[in-house]
Amino acid sequence: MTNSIQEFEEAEVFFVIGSNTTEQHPMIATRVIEAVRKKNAKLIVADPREIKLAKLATLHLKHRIGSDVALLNGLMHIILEEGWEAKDFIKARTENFEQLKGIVAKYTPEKVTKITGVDRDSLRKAAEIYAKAKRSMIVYAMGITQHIAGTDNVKSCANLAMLTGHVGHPSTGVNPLRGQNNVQGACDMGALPNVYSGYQPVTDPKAKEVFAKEWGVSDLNGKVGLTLTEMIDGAERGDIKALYIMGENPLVSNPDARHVARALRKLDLLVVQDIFFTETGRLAHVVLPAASFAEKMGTYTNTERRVQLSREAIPPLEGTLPDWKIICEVCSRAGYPMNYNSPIDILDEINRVTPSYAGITYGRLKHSWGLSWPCPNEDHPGTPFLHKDKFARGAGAFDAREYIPPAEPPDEEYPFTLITGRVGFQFHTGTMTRKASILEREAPNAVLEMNPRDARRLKLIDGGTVAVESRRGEVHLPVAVTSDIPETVVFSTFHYSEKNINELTVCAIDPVAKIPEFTCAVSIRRI
Amino acid sequence: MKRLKKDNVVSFLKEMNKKEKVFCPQSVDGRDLMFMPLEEGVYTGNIGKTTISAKTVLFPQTEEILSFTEKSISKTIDASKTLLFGIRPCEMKAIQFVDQFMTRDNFIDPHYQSRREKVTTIAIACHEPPSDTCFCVDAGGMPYLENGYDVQLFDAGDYYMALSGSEHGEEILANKYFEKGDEEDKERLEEIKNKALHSQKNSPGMQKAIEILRENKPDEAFWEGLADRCINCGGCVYVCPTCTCFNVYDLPSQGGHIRCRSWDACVHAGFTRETSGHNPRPTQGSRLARRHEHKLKFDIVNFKESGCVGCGRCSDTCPVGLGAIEIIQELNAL
Amino acid sequence: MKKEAETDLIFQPNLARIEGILPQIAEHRLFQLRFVDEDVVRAFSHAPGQFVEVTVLGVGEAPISISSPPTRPGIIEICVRKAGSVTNALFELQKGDLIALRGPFGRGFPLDLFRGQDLLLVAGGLGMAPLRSLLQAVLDDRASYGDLVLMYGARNPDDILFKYELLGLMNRTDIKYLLSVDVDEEGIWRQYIGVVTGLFERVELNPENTFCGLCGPPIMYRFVVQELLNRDIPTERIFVSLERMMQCGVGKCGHCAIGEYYCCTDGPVFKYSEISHIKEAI
Amino acid sequence: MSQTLVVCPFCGCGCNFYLHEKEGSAVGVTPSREHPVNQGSLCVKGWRAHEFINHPERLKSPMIRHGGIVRDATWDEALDLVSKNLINIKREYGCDALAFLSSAKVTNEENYLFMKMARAAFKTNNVDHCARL
Repeated sequence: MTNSIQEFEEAEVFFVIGSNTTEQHPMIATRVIEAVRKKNAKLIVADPREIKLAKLATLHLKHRIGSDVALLNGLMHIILEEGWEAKDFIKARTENFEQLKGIVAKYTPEKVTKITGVDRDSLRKAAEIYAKAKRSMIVYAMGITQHIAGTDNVKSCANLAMLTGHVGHPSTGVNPLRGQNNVQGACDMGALPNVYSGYQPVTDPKAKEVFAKEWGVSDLNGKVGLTLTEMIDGAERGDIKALYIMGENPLVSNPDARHVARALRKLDLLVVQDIFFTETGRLAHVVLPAASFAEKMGTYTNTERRVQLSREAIPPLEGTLPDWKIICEVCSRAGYPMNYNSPIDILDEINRVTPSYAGITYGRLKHSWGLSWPCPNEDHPGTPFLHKDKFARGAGAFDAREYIPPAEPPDEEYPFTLITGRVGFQFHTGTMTRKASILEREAPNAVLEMNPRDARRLKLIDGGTVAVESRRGEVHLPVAVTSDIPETVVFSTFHYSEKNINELTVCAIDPVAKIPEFTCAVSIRRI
Repeated sequence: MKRLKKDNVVSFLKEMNKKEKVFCPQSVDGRDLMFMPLEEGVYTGNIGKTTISAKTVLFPQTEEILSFTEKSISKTIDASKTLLFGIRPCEMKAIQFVDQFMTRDNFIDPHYQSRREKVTTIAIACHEPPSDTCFCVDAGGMPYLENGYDVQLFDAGDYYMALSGSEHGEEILANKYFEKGDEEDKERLEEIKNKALHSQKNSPGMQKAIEILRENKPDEAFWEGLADRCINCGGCVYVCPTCTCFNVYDLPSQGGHIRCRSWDACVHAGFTRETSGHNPRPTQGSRLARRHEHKLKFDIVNFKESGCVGCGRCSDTCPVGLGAIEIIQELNAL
Repeated sequence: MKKEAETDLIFQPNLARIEGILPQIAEHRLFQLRFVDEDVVRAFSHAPGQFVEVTVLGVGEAPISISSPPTRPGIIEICVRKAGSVTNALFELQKGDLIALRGPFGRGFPLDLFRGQDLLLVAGGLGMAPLRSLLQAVLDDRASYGDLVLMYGARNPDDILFKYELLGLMNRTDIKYLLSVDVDEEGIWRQYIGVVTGLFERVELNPENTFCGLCGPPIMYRFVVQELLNRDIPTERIFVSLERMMQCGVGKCGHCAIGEYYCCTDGPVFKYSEISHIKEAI
Repeated sequence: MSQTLVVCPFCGCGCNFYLHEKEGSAVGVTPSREHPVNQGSLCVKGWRAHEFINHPERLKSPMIRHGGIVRDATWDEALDLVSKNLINIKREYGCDALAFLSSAKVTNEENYLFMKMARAAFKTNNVDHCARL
């Protein structure tokens, strides 16, 4: 996120796109809800579904699945036509404006309405509300990124914010909501194929030198590694022989689960380190029992880049070890000794080699509610919002994109578009929340949400079971009939391994971010 | 009437802690106040208002109630002598309310009761409202207690004035840390009480809200409109000192299995959903209505008093303004 | 605080043995249970309409109404539909297996009040399970009651609970047994087809001395109660049994609360006059 | 009984709560009132975050699979097997035949160490996590 959660309270306009915030980030949604209620903030929700937040929205744009770029370009088209853009900001802080103008010019309201299904009036209203307010904030989540055009979507959000000058100030910005409690931290720490901690490229000789010195090795690999989806493909091809998985359950969370299972079975060595015996763990050659979050100390970085300390509340369950200890053991046994007495030692090392985390020390975290990076030294107060005076790269470069249709549009054989997501009661693949009595009671099984008109056409009643079939698999689910979802679109969740919706989803990935699309075409028949 | 010097509170509690487990409002790290065992936290003298009420001591978030082996079933009772120090009058009133509920119709909740019987209470009257959301006076209560306590303390600056409310309270006041007061203490007490009674600014209008509910004024649309912003967290129920709904579930355990119960919340759909899938309370609005009608309508039918003691915790914890105060205000606006 | 506890073991079940399992219609079975401890057997007495909390060891607990009458003590019969985790587990068990029971709980039908009066029993679907207890209690002491009518509406001819047992009532003169099915796809049904309220044309009810006992789905209550009110039956003479998601059975857990009542202790059998003002009751 | 301030294990909001411990088990939560994100509130998941921690299905022993059979193993046995196999595969097929999938649910320190393991101990940049899912 470019801005902090607290800044939501002062925003005048929220543009929420591709985020079912109430269910996925409840404590952020409440800021939006309260700003709308108490301070008359305006809320624009762009989502094909009637999500809970839409009930409170000033304007709900039900744009078609995957038409985000067209929608955003369309808004920018209107803004430019009306002269609502932030001329001074564009001049002082950005570059490549002509490129944006060139592309956006093509996205006339007529064209955009045709692609998105959103009428001209609503487009205009949305553009006006967003552009004209002093503090407008874009909020998005996986509904934006999980597309083959994910990067295009993200760029377009940034374009819109820069065009209107809604970035670099408090209570504005582009705010992607991170789905898991330490996605941000995992990225910051370099659990990515191309960067060390603090986004220092593995291809940069200087960075390599810093880490080689700190780690006492001379031969660090300078070639960018594989992303998760590429690892799975590599395993299936036989290029990847060993996969060591810590605390993830890709068999349920990855698209095209059968493909994942085939790939994992081909490995010579699959190590799964987790707190429960997950579906992925069942395929492993070695399963290592880890301690849970409550049984260890360490830091987590939330979606607003706030690095916080979590403490050991109970001793590790007998027979388990914290993940960091297990890693130390494996490395030491493999001839690379790792000796840390506690996570504090590791954080010290992170402070030394990660400029953005240099000032985020254990001593400071212990007595605070965390620090937001960048925090380059121990005297630095942290950075609640980014891009204050300039963007990371200097001037903010517009990078307008063209709309491309989804990877797998519905057709005669598979006439429905399946989208996947979460419900508020369950988390990710359910390994944790499904063990909680109330949460499992509230949402015990996957259902397929369907528009009443579709249900009537297929002669389905609420609760009746259907076979949902895609080009990759078939899953049987009960139908939940609801007008919250548009016609020809169906929705389900990926929390339930026994009804693994990801057996259906498609593994088409965004060429840059390598994020899979998940959305796919399905057919539905009554059984 | 006796006196307890504030400087002596910790020593007194430490001495009591040798005989019974002392719980009082403390913080782990100088931050949030919680009822916790004396040895676990830091007693700062700030009694304040704890995030969750003292009900956690009598009715824990999760507890084992039965254990099953192949051939036998036994009740798990986990109760020891406990001193609740620093309990606020509204919470004391809540405990009295819950006492009635837990023993009604001669069905006595054995787990609650076994703890309750072993609890001694030292209440601290509020000389000023511990928080902006306090509205006990509006809720028909008072910032001090007339009865139902063992000892009640009144803040008189650098000491507390102490009244006993039971035989056991008398015994406690015989402790060496309680000193004799002077002649003027009685007057001072009345002064404190009077000041306390008038220092509470928050008065959302509960009696009128009760009337409005009795007249069935709010319709479905009223509740559904409010419920549009409910995030279904259950927090209002969990922090409420008189909410006692629970969920029962069985878990495997060494050599058999155990039956546990844990706090449950009527704002959840699954709370009333039947096995068939039918739900008599199908909408978020109907559940929100239930939560508040229970306190302000049905409890009055059953117990002649509302189940809301005006502690304001639900308004503190609700992130979208659906606590008792806001609901009462909304009802008043009808 | 009250000390004279009826029992301080309200959550603690007693072991019971499955003495017999009688298959019923699809997904329904009648379980015959007997407490292991004979003292408990002797101490157990219930009213029709009351329920027991059934524990399948290692799985959990579910409330199930008693289908046997108080006039036949010793064996407790429960008619179970396979639906949730507990009932699913119960269906896995065999004769001779141990389960655990608590109860009886709740307020049943007031037999004392019914004595000497005409009775109309109306059952819908699985509602026949608790009503069978009342029916048998009355039949076992037939002379104590006035005219007796049983109306039973099932979805289709295959959905009639206790079908053969009830068939015996057809030939009796001391009970009028009227049966209806909603649909008859196979065209084999000789009796009434339609909703159960259609059967009312075939009976005369005396509003002065008739008590009515209803057990079935909420939708049935709505129509049957209306029918009874049309025939001037006073609301305090209409008894309905309310199904709710009960857990503890003793008015503590809160799941079955409606209005000011707890169905598990104040009900499940209510006078209609008691609940007519509660919007979520029926 | 004790109370410890922890970060919620679920979504990216980063709420803090006090986890209650009793006899070594997690038994409840209290939201932190002063925390700038959650301010005394929690969502439905946060309020139940104590329940999975001591769940009977938690893994309590390393396990090794031979063919279709999974058996419990000692830590030494499992760790040796992992490190030995990683080394052998690296030797036979090269560093980039290894891949490491980290977690968005573990700490920064653990993520850092995990990528250090991949890069320093096994000399591959094939390290990623589930951010994209």
